[in-house]
Order: sequence, then structure tokens, then C-alpha cells
Amino acid sequence: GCGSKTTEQPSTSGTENTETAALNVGVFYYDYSDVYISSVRSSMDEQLKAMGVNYTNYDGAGNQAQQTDQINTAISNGANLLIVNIVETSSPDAAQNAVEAAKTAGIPIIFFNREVSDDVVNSYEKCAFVGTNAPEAGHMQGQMVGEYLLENYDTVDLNGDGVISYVMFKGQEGNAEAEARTQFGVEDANAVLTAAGKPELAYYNASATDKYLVDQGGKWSAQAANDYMATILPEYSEANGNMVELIICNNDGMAEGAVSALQGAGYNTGDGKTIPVFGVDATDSAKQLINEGKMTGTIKQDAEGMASTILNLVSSVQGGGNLMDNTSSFNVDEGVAKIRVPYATYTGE
Amino acid sequence: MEQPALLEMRNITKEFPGVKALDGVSLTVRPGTVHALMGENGAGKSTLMKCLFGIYAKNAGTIVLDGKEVDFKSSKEALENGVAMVHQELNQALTRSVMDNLWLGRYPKVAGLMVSESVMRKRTREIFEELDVHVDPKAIMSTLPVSQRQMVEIAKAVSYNAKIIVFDEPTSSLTEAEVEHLFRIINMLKERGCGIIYISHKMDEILRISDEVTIMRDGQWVATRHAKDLTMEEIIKLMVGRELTNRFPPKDNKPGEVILEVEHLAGKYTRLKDASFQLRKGEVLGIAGLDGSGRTEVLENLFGAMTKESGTIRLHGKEIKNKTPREAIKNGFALLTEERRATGIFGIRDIKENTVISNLKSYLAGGFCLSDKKMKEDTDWAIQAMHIKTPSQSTQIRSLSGGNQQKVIIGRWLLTKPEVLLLDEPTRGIDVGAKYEIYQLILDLAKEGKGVIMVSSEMPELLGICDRILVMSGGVLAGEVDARNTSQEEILTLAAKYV
Amino acid sequence: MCKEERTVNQETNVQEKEARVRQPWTAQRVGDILLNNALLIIMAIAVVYIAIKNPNFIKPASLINILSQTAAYLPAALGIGGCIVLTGTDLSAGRAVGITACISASLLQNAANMANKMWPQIGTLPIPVVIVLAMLIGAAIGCFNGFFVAKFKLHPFIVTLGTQLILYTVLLLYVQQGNNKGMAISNLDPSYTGFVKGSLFSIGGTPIPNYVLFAIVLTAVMWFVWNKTTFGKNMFALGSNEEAARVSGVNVFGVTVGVFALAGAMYGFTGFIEGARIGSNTANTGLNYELDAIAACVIGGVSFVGGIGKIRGIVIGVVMLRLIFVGLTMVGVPQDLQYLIKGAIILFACALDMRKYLVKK
Amino acid sequence: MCKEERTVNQETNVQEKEARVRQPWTAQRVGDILLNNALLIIMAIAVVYIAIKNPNFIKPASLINILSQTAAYLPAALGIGGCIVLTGTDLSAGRAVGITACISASLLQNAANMANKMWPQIGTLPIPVVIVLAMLIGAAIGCFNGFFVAKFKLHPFIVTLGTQLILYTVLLLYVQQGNNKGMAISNLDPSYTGFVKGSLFSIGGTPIPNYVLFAIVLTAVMWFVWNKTTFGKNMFALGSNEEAARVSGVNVFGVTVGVFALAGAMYGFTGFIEGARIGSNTANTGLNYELDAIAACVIGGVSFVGGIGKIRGIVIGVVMLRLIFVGLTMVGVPQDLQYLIKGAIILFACALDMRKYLVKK
Ligand SMILES: Nc1ncnc2c1ncn2[C@@H]1O[C@H](COP(=O)(O)OP(=O)(O)OP(=O)(O)O)[C@@H](O)[C@H]1O
Ligand SMILES: Nc1ncnc2c1ncn2[C@@H]1O[C@H](COP(=O)(O)OP(=O)(O)OP(=O)(O)O)[C@@H](O)[C@H]1O
Ligand SMILES: OC[C@H]1O[C@@H](O)[C@H](O)[C@@H](O)[C@H]1O
Ligand SMILES: [Mg+2]
Ligand SMILES: [Mg+2]
Repeated sequence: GCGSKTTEQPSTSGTENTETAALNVGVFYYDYSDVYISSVRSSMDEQLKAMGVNYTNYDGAGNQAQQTDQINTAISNGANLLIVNIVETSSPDAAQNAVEAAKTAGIPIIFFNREVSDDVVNSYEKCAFVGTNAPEAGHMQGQMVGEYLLENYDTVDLNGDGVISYVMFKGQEGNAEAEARTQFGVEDANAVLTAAGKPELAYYNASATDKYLVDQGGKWSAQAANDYMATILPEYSEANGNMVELIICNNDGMAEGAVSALQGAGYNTGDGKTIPVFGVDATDSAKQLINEGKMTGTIKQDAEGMASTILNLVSSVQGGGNLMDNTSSFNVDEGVAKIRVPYATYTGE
Repeated sequence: MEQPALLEMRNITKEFPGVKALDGVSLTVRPGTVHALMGENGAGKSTLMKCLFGIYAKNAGTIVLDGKEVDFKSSKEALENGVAMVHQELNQALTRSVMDNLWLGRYPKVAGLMVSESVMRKRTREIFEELDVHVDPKAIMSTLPVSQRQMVEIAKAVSYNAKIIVFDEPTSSLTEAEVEHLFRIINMLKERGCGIIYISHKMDEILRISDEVTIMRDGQWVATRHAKDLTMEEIIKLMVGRELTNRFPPKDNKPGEVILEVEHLAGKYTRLKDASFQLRKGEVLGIAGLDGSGRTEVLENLFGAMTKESGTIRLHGKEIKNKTPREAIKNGFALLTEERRATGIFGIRDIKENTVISNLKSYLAGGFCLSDKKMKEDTDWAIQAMHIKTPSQSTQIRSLSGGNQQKVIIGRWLLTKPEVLLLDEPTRGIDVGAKYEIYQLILDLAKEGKGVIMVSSEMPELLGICDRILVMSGGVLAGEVDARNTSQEEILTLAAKYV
Repeated sequence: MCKEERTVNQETNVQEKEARVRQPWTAQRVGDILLNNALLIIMAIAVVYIAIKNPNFIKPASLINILSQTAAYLPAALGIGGCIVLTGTDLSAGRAVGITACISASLLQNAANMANKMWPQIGTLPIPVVIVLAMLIGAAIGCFNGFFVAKFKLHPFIVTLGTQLILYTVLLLYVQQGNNKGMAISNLDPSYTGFVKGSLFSIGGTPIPNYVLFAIVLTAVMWFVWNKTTFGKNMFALGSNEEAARVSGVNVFGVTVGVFALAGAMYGFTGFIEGARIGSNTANTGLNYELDAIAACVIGGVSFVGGIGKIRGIVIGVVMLRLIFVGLTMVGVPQDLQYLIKGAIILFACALDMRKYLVKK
Repeated sequence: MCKEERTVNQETNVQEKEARVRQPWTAQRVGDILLNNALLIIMAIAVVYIAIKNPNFIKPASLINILSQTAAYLPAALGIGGCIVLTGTDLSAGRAVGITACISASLLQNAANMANKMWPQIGTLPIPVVIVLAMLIGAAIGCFNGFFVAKFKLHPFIVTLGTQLILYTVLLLYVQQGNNKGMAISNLDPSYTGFVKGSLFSIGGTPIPNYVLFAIVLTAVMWFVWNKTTFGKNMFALGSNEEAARVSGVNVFGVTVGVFALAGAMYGFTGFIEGARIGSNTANTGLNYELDAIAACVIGGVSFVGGIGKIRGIVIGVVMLRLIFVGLTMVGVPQDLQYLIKGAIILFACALDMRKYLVKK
């Protein structure tokens, strides 16, 4: 869905008069097919429509070149506010390019979800970032995993060797959220375990150099997790005494893919044995799996909250003010215009 | 006249962009007769037949088959209504078996959807037996020699039990024995009451087999006569529109010193076993032999288009390798191949590019930029020298008639100014008038001091313009005769030596 | 006479066989046999090597895993194989799988949980209805492709590239419909997942999922279609020489559309299976399925030259790709290298296969 | 004799021209002219329509945006065009762009910031060296493709699919080298970004990036190669009939390898440009570039039939795709629908174009 079209095109040449002109917003999503991002998009569409703002959505289709071209096109079409879910996150340059383009046009730019560096945000006074505190999801997930294990240690330890073997599914290489979740999801769980005198988690394949499996396509996809899991299961099984006992995923999509593969092997069907699977996002379908006992927990990433935070900045601009004018109630970083929408744990209703 | 017509085509007109291929042509075929269709290359014979067979939609005219007006929209319709055709260019599914090709489009079925292999095999055997064709029904088409593929095609056309069967130059790739075989089949069809349309450029065939002859020129009907009332000279006159007293131009070339010596040439993957011969400056050297005797292989091995196993080639006493066609061209060789469509023309490209492609180096200005002007000039030269019938230089070659395509390719090679010209069936599918022109060209080249080696299945042609004739048999050079004092019998005896 | 003939045939057969047996075992002949079966030989060597490096590889559970994965990817490959026989290809296969997966899943959601149901008003449809629907939708997509290929003589590459894009829009819009709002379509009805992933048999204690059975049935059907029906024979003739087929009265248009439609029906079936197998259906589902399917066909000897290919080859091709996928993981080859190995095997297999068709002159 | 002949030629030429002029303006002829230029006409109508709906569309900034995008995507399309003329395709183009982009970027990083430099020991190379290197690497990839195509007579689809996979491994490994550890390669030297994105001219106050100039030069070079060189003529001959080309003395192996290598060099150049234009180079860079490039060629009339195509057509094709990309957003077509419209236009354009080559019945 997309807003109605502007009839009156604001000038793009002036630097200061954007505040008074009608808003013409370009919203750039990194990939329409990403489920969590779709939920942000639904909320965003709803709220932008409610505000009566003219806006246009763009699908980067996971391709930075396409998104860069879209940003340039939007600017040449008189966009006077950019909301960008940048495709390339593993270096600041793509985001910096977008900022330069916005700067030249003198228009504000808000990044969201996929984090950009402080330097990028600080390089332009009309730039802000709305996202989460990437490590937070990892920390919360790790905490949740650790606590769950302490409570259910012996049930989880299927082979009774006193050690929990796990798999970690990473959504993408070089993405700040993915990196943090991959690291802290395990580290914090270990901290909880060791504090209680239990041994640390053991990666299911002791000889692997990387302690995670990653979606090579960078799409955080259920399919990737499913394919990996289906390949792991015949080799690591209860019969062999080396069954994977815990699955931690960077997001719910991957968790769902893993659950489906486990179901193929007779686990996680709601009754009978369940291998604990954890995700992030709290998508509707993941919440349902958790409520049905097929998945264990997730970290809620508040799509609606993210959208309303962004919209808060948009309305400041609409009212002729600056991006960060009315942000005192939010969780803002020190020294940089970055707003953090909090996560919450979810283990069922 | 004698019997009611089986097929009547009246005032058929067909236009292609820029060409009026047929202009009010009429043709009447009676049951139990052979109606020959003759005309120069590009006269419109094949086009007329394609209009009948539902391949082209005619622009005007009527077709009456068995008293009913018809206008077939597809070949399927034509076949279902008793019209079958052997096409000028072989059209077969080469990766499939003989049997699959024979029954393509009308597989015998069981239980409504299954193809019955056993019925297919049985019927194939019946037809092959009836027609005395000896081909393995299960053989994959691509493994058969061209002549056998042609016989399969003929058997297929016959097997439709059609009322009208069109043969568009069926003998251009058949041996003499197979031609006789075909004639027996045609006589049998006549007895059954079929009407047969027979297109060929071979006069003797026409006079032998046909009852009536229709002659076309430039897309127009010229005459229809009883064959028994016609002579070769008359046919030629009607076709060409002028008198053509001699079929061969006067031979005034003078063979000089030896330029090319070939010793024990043998092919690596092909059946050429042993051939040694010499070629003189200004000489026309013929190669005769039965189909499959290795004539084509001699030329293609010499030219590097096939891989040699052994043998030496010396040009002016110096040994050369000719490993690839490119190398051969550099050494002053040129080869006109046997299968025009497969290895000759660049169908989708225009006449100009088809003409200059082997000679590009000589159009380079400043070493790297091709000069359009020079290419145009040379193409014009070729069009005029060969009397190529084409609307313009920028016409796609595939829209020319077969004979005119052939002339373009000869032009291509002449432009490279070769010293040794290898011609494989140079007049295949070419009309009498054009043949004469090509003979003239060959002799002119010889007079200029070039050496020409020419493979042909037409004995009179070899006897008419060659100085010496080599005879191949079973992949071996069986002998050599002097064209001036030999006979067809002598050549045939040699050709049978190793079979 | 019929009887007589049969004896004649048998005789020739016997003679042929004898001739074959009588052939001397020259080095040339041994070499030829090795080369002609090189792919199978390499596959065997690889299996032995992997099994030695990691004995788990040949335990029943692992073999059944390979079997299951093969079964999951086979139908799409069988479908696309026909397109390749017609000298074509089909880039829209992946998206077709995606759409039919999403549609199947959305029609087979658990009615017990209305909140997460895309179409609460529809309820859970009977499984056969959904299978037929998915296959019909796939076939319709195929008809569209076939129509453009046959009617306008367009190359299938470009037609199916266009279709791929069109289908992506359809997919993006579909997942936003009803209650779904772009979320993953899951909450599948147990009857659906049971039907697909459940099992009737098990070997060595490991259950064999039902979709393996389905794949076997489909393979048999496709073998029959390719080898025993008019349609199949026409398809090969058309792929080998369109003009020849046309002048022999083959309905070129019909056969082309039919081949693409059949392929589409196969994608539809794949979508139905994948919907339950992956369990989470998004606009991403099916992405790039066509590449593996095409690769499998070509590895198995279905040639882009047209008119050449065997069902057996396609099965071998799919197994081969799954062996690469599973085997490389089992011997611990890093993920990064897997693409290289897959690419190299494609090149190698095809170069090897092409030898057979190269006419040496 | 030669002189005499020339006059005759000129006469025929004059006659031909006159004949053309004299042709009556029948409805048929007008219809033909309209149909033959339908793409351009539709493009013109579209431009007028968009400009009326949204005047921003024809402001200098917007036109230069379209021009720049065209320039960025043109070289790869020009390269791949040659592969299509040879009845082939090139699926490895995107990855080749990715690799050369990463390599170019990694060799042109800012030495002032050592920590973020992939190869701290190398320093910043001179720009011409890197351009040549990128093009050579691209050409080497092309040679590899061409070798397999020409030597083993494999279909380019399958060869380049294999190469695509192989290159992806190379790309994944490359970005993990040196100091980089899988991160995006950025921190580019200002000399590099200045060279590519800087500008010498501007129109109506909007600067024209340098890569537009490069694209113009490359287009001219490619036009020359296609139309005025032996290589170009041989390429077309080969694309239209390989066997005939061989006996006509065309170096089939050499020309095939040459065409792919030239294409590769174009990808290399594209990589060099994209490295700076996008600024952030990862294993994802270049993904799917080939699809747009192929679509552009085919829209512009380069045919998969082989032996047909014009540089002008490729330029029109790329412009067309960029117009779709920019124009659709400008008239407010929702993003979801854009894939559909793009797909439909590809189908429509090609069906229209194919009319010319259909043998009329
Ligand atoms: N598809 C086509 N498009 C344009 N022109 C064509 C087409 N087919 C045939 N022609 C033209 O129609 C004329 C008649 O060609 P046709 O093939 O019928 O000649 P033909 O009498 O069979 O000659 P040949 O003896 O060489 O086979 C030629 O001028 C040819 O260029
Ligand atoms: N016994 C055979 N087995 C396989 N192929 C054969 C056989 N006989 C002939 N051929 C094929 O038939 C074709 C014609 O053979 P060849 O070139 O030797 O004939 P030719 O003497 O040149 O006669 P023509 O002038 O008709 O071509 C070749 O392509 C050859 O491969
Ligand atoms: O960058 C895209 C990713 O963003 C994350 O925040 C989210 O958890 C993932 O599911 C995915 O959407
Ligand atoms: Mg344990
Ligand atoms: Mg003809």
C-alpha cells in the first residue's frame, strides 16, 4: 500500500524552507520479503496514512545499488524526508552516501532497524536513527535461554552427559543485530549457567571453527535454517547419543524453519519431546508456536513501537521543527541522535 | 482432357515483403500422373507447394482438391486431407529414431493416450518392406547418411496414403541407384492413382518420369505441356526465356605445372582411407564415386574441416598442414560445402555480410576499421557476376531461393581469390541456366591459373568440364581417368572397386 | 504375421546382444565405458570417501535424509526438464513454487487458532482440493509462459524472466491479504503437515516422510508421459526440430503450452509440499529453486541442445546435488567452498556429458 | 572494368533509394512503420504522460538521474549483448561485477585510515592500474566462460551458472581476506570516488557524474567493435551459423572466447564504477545485475536466436528499464506493482520485437 500522491511539488533547492512545505516522504525498505520488516511496514503505512502524509514506499530487494538509485530518484522527485532501512550494514559508506544525497538536497533523513554508525548520524544535523539496542536482544535472549535451561536442565540434556549441545542460526554476516545476537545469545546464557555451577553450552559440532550457521543469502530465512537443520538431524540424533539439545536463532523466521525440520524428525509437535528453540522478533506465527508448546521463547521487537517512534520524528518535521525535538520520552543515546526502542521477552501467554 | 483433375491450383498469388514470389500461377494435376514443375532458381516452385501444403498462406487464388475447394491453414490439415510432401530441405528430428520420425504427428495409440511401439514397429517394417527400404527403424536419425535420411523422408510421405504427393527436389542427395529406387516407388504410386508433383532441376529425370510439365519463370506460369512433346532444349528455352544451345561452355583452359600434391591422405574420424593425387595449375579435377565413398572427405580433409589421420599436402613443393579451415584459407584454399543450409549460409544476416565474411581482411582500412564502401563494391560485383536474384544487398540471405543462396556462397569464395578451389556439389539444386554460368565461372577460374577440384554426383557434368576425374570407392582412391576419353561405364566400374 | 515378426525381432535383439558381448575388451572400449558412466563412478567414489570420513553418512537416518531432500526437489526438476528438452528454460519456477506454497499454506491453516489465520472465513479446506488447486495454479502459470513462447516465438529465458517478476508482485500482494499483513504464513493444520511430513513406513527406525512416496509416484507418472505418450514423443520431436514437427502435423502450440503447463503443475505440487515442509511461508519462499532444478537436469544429461533427456538422468542429477549438499557438510567442507564445488561439478558433469554428442570430424 | 562497374553500382543504389521514396503511403506501410518503432513510440508516450502527471520528471535533476543510472548499467549490458548475439547468455555477470567491485575498492582504500584498510601493506594504487586490473580480471572470468563454451560446446547458460557459483565462493573468500573479515569494503580513497562520482560538466546546475562520460566512450568503442571490425562481423556470423562460420575461416574458438572476454572486461569496468558509486562492497554486490542487463538487451532487440542485435537497441533497452524504474515511482505506482509492470513490459516489448523476425505465412 502507498499514500495518495502529492499534487503540489515542494521545491528541493532551498535548505530551510522544507519545514513549511507539505511533506513528501520516501520510505526505503531493505527487502519487502522480510517478514519482520513487513510488520514494520504495515504499522508505518497505517500511521503515515493516519497522519495524512504523502509518502512513497520503495523495495530495495536486498540490493544496495537498487536502493541507492531509488534514493536518488526520490530526491529528484522532490522528496523532502527520507526514511531509510539501509541494505548494506557492514560498512558505513552506503549510509554515508545516502546522507550526502540528503545533505545536498537539504532534507532530513531517518535510518531505522538496520543500524548505521554514530559517525554517519553525526555527519549531518538532520539525521537520526531509530532502532533497537542491538546487543540488548542478544543479552535478553541469552538471559532467557540460561534461565530456561536452569529450570529444565535434565529434560533438555537428552543424553545426560551434563552438557547442553546447541546450534546457533545467524541471519546475515556483517549485520550489527545479527552479530550481537549471535555473540550474546550464547555468552549471556553461559554466564547464567556458570553462575549456577553448570558447564557452558557446547556447540553441536566441536570441530567447527565458526560457532554458528549463517544464511548465506543474508535473508534471515526459514528455508536456510530448515535446510541446515534437516542436514544436521540425521547425523546428530538421540540414537547416536549426540542430539542437538538447544537451538538459538537470530530471528523467528529461522526459528520456524528449524522447528519445522525438528517436526520432520518427530520433535516439537506440541506433545512428546521438544527441543527448545529460541528466536527474536515475536512475530505472530512464532508467538503461536510458543503458545502451542512447539517453540520455547522469543524476544519481542516492537514493530509498532518502531513505527510510532519514527512517526514521532516525522511529525516534528511536519510541524516545522527539528527531527529530535520531541524525543525526551524516548531512550536516546548520548551524543548521537539514535533512539532505541526497547525489546521485551516473550515466552507465551 | 483425359481425366478429371485431382488437384487444381488457380491463379495463386503470394507476396513477401518486397518480393512477389507467385503471380497468378495455375497448376492442374491428374490422378495417376506425374506432373513436373520446372523453373529457374527462385521461380517460385517451392513457394507454390508451400502454399498448397499450408506452410504459407496464399494472398489470392483458389485450390480445389478432389472437387472441393480447400485452403489449408497448417501442414496437419494438408496431411489429413491427403496431401503429403517431401521438402526441399531435410526437416527431421535428428535426435529421435527413424520410427519416431516416420510416425511423428500420427503416432498409433492404445488406450487413448499410450503410443503403441509394437504397432509402430510393425507398420514401419511393412512400409519399408513394401518400398524396399533398408534402414533400421530404431536407428537414431543423426547416425544415418543423408541419402538414407532422404529415403526415410520419401517413405514417410508415401506412408500417408495421400492423394497428392509433392517431391521437392528429392534426388539432390540421392545416388543413382537410389534415384532408380525412387522412380520405382513413384511408378507404384502412379498405379495407385496418386497425383504426383515432382520438382527437379535434372532434365533427364523430368523427361523420364513425368507425364506433364509446368514451367514457371519469375513467379509466373509460362507453359504446361505433355512431357512426350517436349525436348530438353525446349524446356530450357521456356525456363530461361532464351535459347541455350550448349549445356557446357567451351573448354579452353590449359592445365600447367603441378601446384598441389596430396599423398596418402586419410581421415582420423571419417572413412577416408587413402587418397593420393596431384592438381595442376589451370586444371579442373573432378572427383566421382558413389555416395559414402569418401568424396566429401577428400575435400574436407584437404581443407582442414575434418581431422586428418595421416598424409602429406604439398603446395608448390612446400609442405603445408591445413589443420583448420582458417589455415587452409591463408594457404589459398577455398571450399564450397555440400550442405548449404547447415554449413554455408548465415541465414539471418544480409547478402553483403554473407558475401564478404571470408575476405574481411582486405577491407581493413588503417589496419582495423572495415570499409563499408569496399564491401559494398565487392558484393555488387558478386551479385552481377553471378546474376544473383535479390532485391538488395541488405536482404537476408534466407529469403533467397536455394540456388541464389548457392551463388552468394560461390561469390564469397571467389572474393578470397583462392589458388585452389574445392567445390562439393557446386550445382546441387541449381537450375540449368545458372549451372551454365557456374561452369563458365569454373572454367574462367581455371583459365586464370587456379586449380579446381570438384565433387559431383552428376556424371555428365564431370565429363563436361573436368580435365581429369578421380574415382573414389570405399574411402580409397580407386583410380584416375582422363575426362576426354573415358566413359560413364569406366567410372562406374572403378567406383564399385572397393564396395 | 505378427507372431513371425516378433520372432524376427527377438532374433535381432539376441544377435545385437551377442554382438555386444563378442566385442573385445580393448582399452578404448573400457575407456569409453568409464567415461560414459563417469558421473555415476564419481558419485560412487564420493559416497565411499564421505562414508569413510564420516560413518554417519551411510546410517539409515542420513540416507533417508538424502532421500527426503531428493524427493522435495525432484518434482520441480522433472517439470523444468521438459522445458529444457524444448531448448528452453524456466526462470519462473521458484516464484511459482513460492506462490503455490503460500496459497496452499493459507488454505490449510489451523482453524483452531483464528487470530493467526489468513482467511478466517474460509476454514480449512480438504487436502485433495488444495493439491488440485495448487497444481492448477501452477499449470495456469505454465500456460501463460507457454503461450508467449509458442505464440510469439519468444525465447523461454525472457518470457519466464518476465513471468518471474510478475509473480513476485503477486506473491508480495498475496502475503499481505486477509489477516496476514505480510507475516509468514504458518499455523498449519495438523492434517496438512501430517499428510506431507507424516510417514507410513520407516526404515531402521527412521520414518520415511510421505512426500517421498509422492515423489516416487510423480516420477513414475512423468516417466510414462515422457516415454509412452504421444505428448512425450511430440515434445522430444519438437525440441529436436520444431520445423520438422510442424510440417509433420504436430500441434506445436499445444505441445509447447502443454510442456510448460505440466512443468507448472509440478511447481504447484512442489509448492504444496514445501508449504508444509518449511512450515513458514513468505514472499521469499521458493527463491532460486529454478537454478538447482535446471542444474540437476543438465547434470543428468538433459541438454539445452533440445530433444535429449531422460527421467533417470534428472533423478541422478537431483541426487547428485543433494549428495553435494549433505556430503560436503558431513566431511566438514566450509560453507563458502560449497558453491565452488557445486559450480565445478556442474561444469565438469556437463563437459563430460557433452562428449557424447560431439561429432568428431 | 572496375570503374565501369562502380558506376553501375551507384546507379543501383540510386534506383534503390528512389524505389523506397516512391513507395506509396498505404495503410499497411504506415502500420508497419508504427509497429517497427512501437517501442520508441510507447517510450515517448510514456515520457509525455509521466511528465504531465509529475513535472519533476523532466526537470534537469531528474533527467540527469536517469542519465546517470543508464550510464551505470550500460557497460554490463553492452558486454552481455555480445554473448546473446552468440545465442548465449551470461549468468555470471553479476558476480563478476561484485568481485571486480570488491577488488577495485580494496585497492583504492584511503591509506589515512589504516585500521579499516583491507590491505594495509599495499597502499592506494594509482587509478589507471586498478581500472586495467579490474577489466583484466573481468576478461579472465570471461575467458573461462568462453573456454568452456567453445571447447566443450556447452550451453552458456549452464557454463555461466557454474561460473556464477564458483565466483560466489571467490567473492565470499575475498571479503574475508586481509583486515576485512567479511565486512563491507569501504573507506574509499577520495581520488577514487572523485574520479567516478565527481563531475566535469553540469547541466542546469546539476553536475553530471564522470561515469556518464565513461559510458559514452565505452558505447562508442563497442559500436565500433560491433560494426567496423573483423571481430564484430565474425561475431555476428558465428551467432547466426557456427558451422558455416567455421568453414568460412572464422576462428570460432577465438571469437567465442573473445566475446565472453570482452563482456567480462565490461563487467570489470562496471565493477570499478559500482565500487565507488555504491560505496559499500560486499559479497552481495552485483547480485542479479545480469538479469537487468539481459532484459535490456532483449528489449532492445538483441535476439536469443543469435546473430541479431544493435548497440543502439541495447542503449534503448537500458534507458527503457531505467525509465520504468524512475517513471513508475514518479507517477506513484506502488512498489509491489512495479515488478509486475516491469515483467509485463519485457514480455510486451519482446513480443513486439519478435514480429520482425517471424517468417510471415
Ligand atoms: N519466406 C520468404 N520471405 C521472403 N521471400 C521469400 C521467402 N520464401 C521465398 N521467397 C522468395 O520467393 C521467390 C521464390 O522462391 P522459391 O523458394 O519458391 O524458389 P524455387 O523455385 O523453389 O527455387 P529453387 O529451385 O532455388 O529451390 C524467391 O525470390 C525467394 O527469394
Ligand atoms: N556406412 C556409413 N556409416 C555411417 N555414415 C555414413 C555411411 N556412409 C555414408 N555415411 C555418411 O554419409 C555422408 C556422405 O558420405 P561421404 O561424405 O563420404 O559421401 P560422398 O562420397 O562425399 O558423397 P556425397 O557427395 O553424396 O556427399 C557422410 O556424412 C557420412 O558420414
Ligand atoms: O535486517 C533485517 C532483520 O532485522 C532484524 O531486526 C529482525 O529481527 C530480522 O528478522 C530481520 O528483519
Ligand atoms: Mg548433552
Ligand atoms: Mg525450391
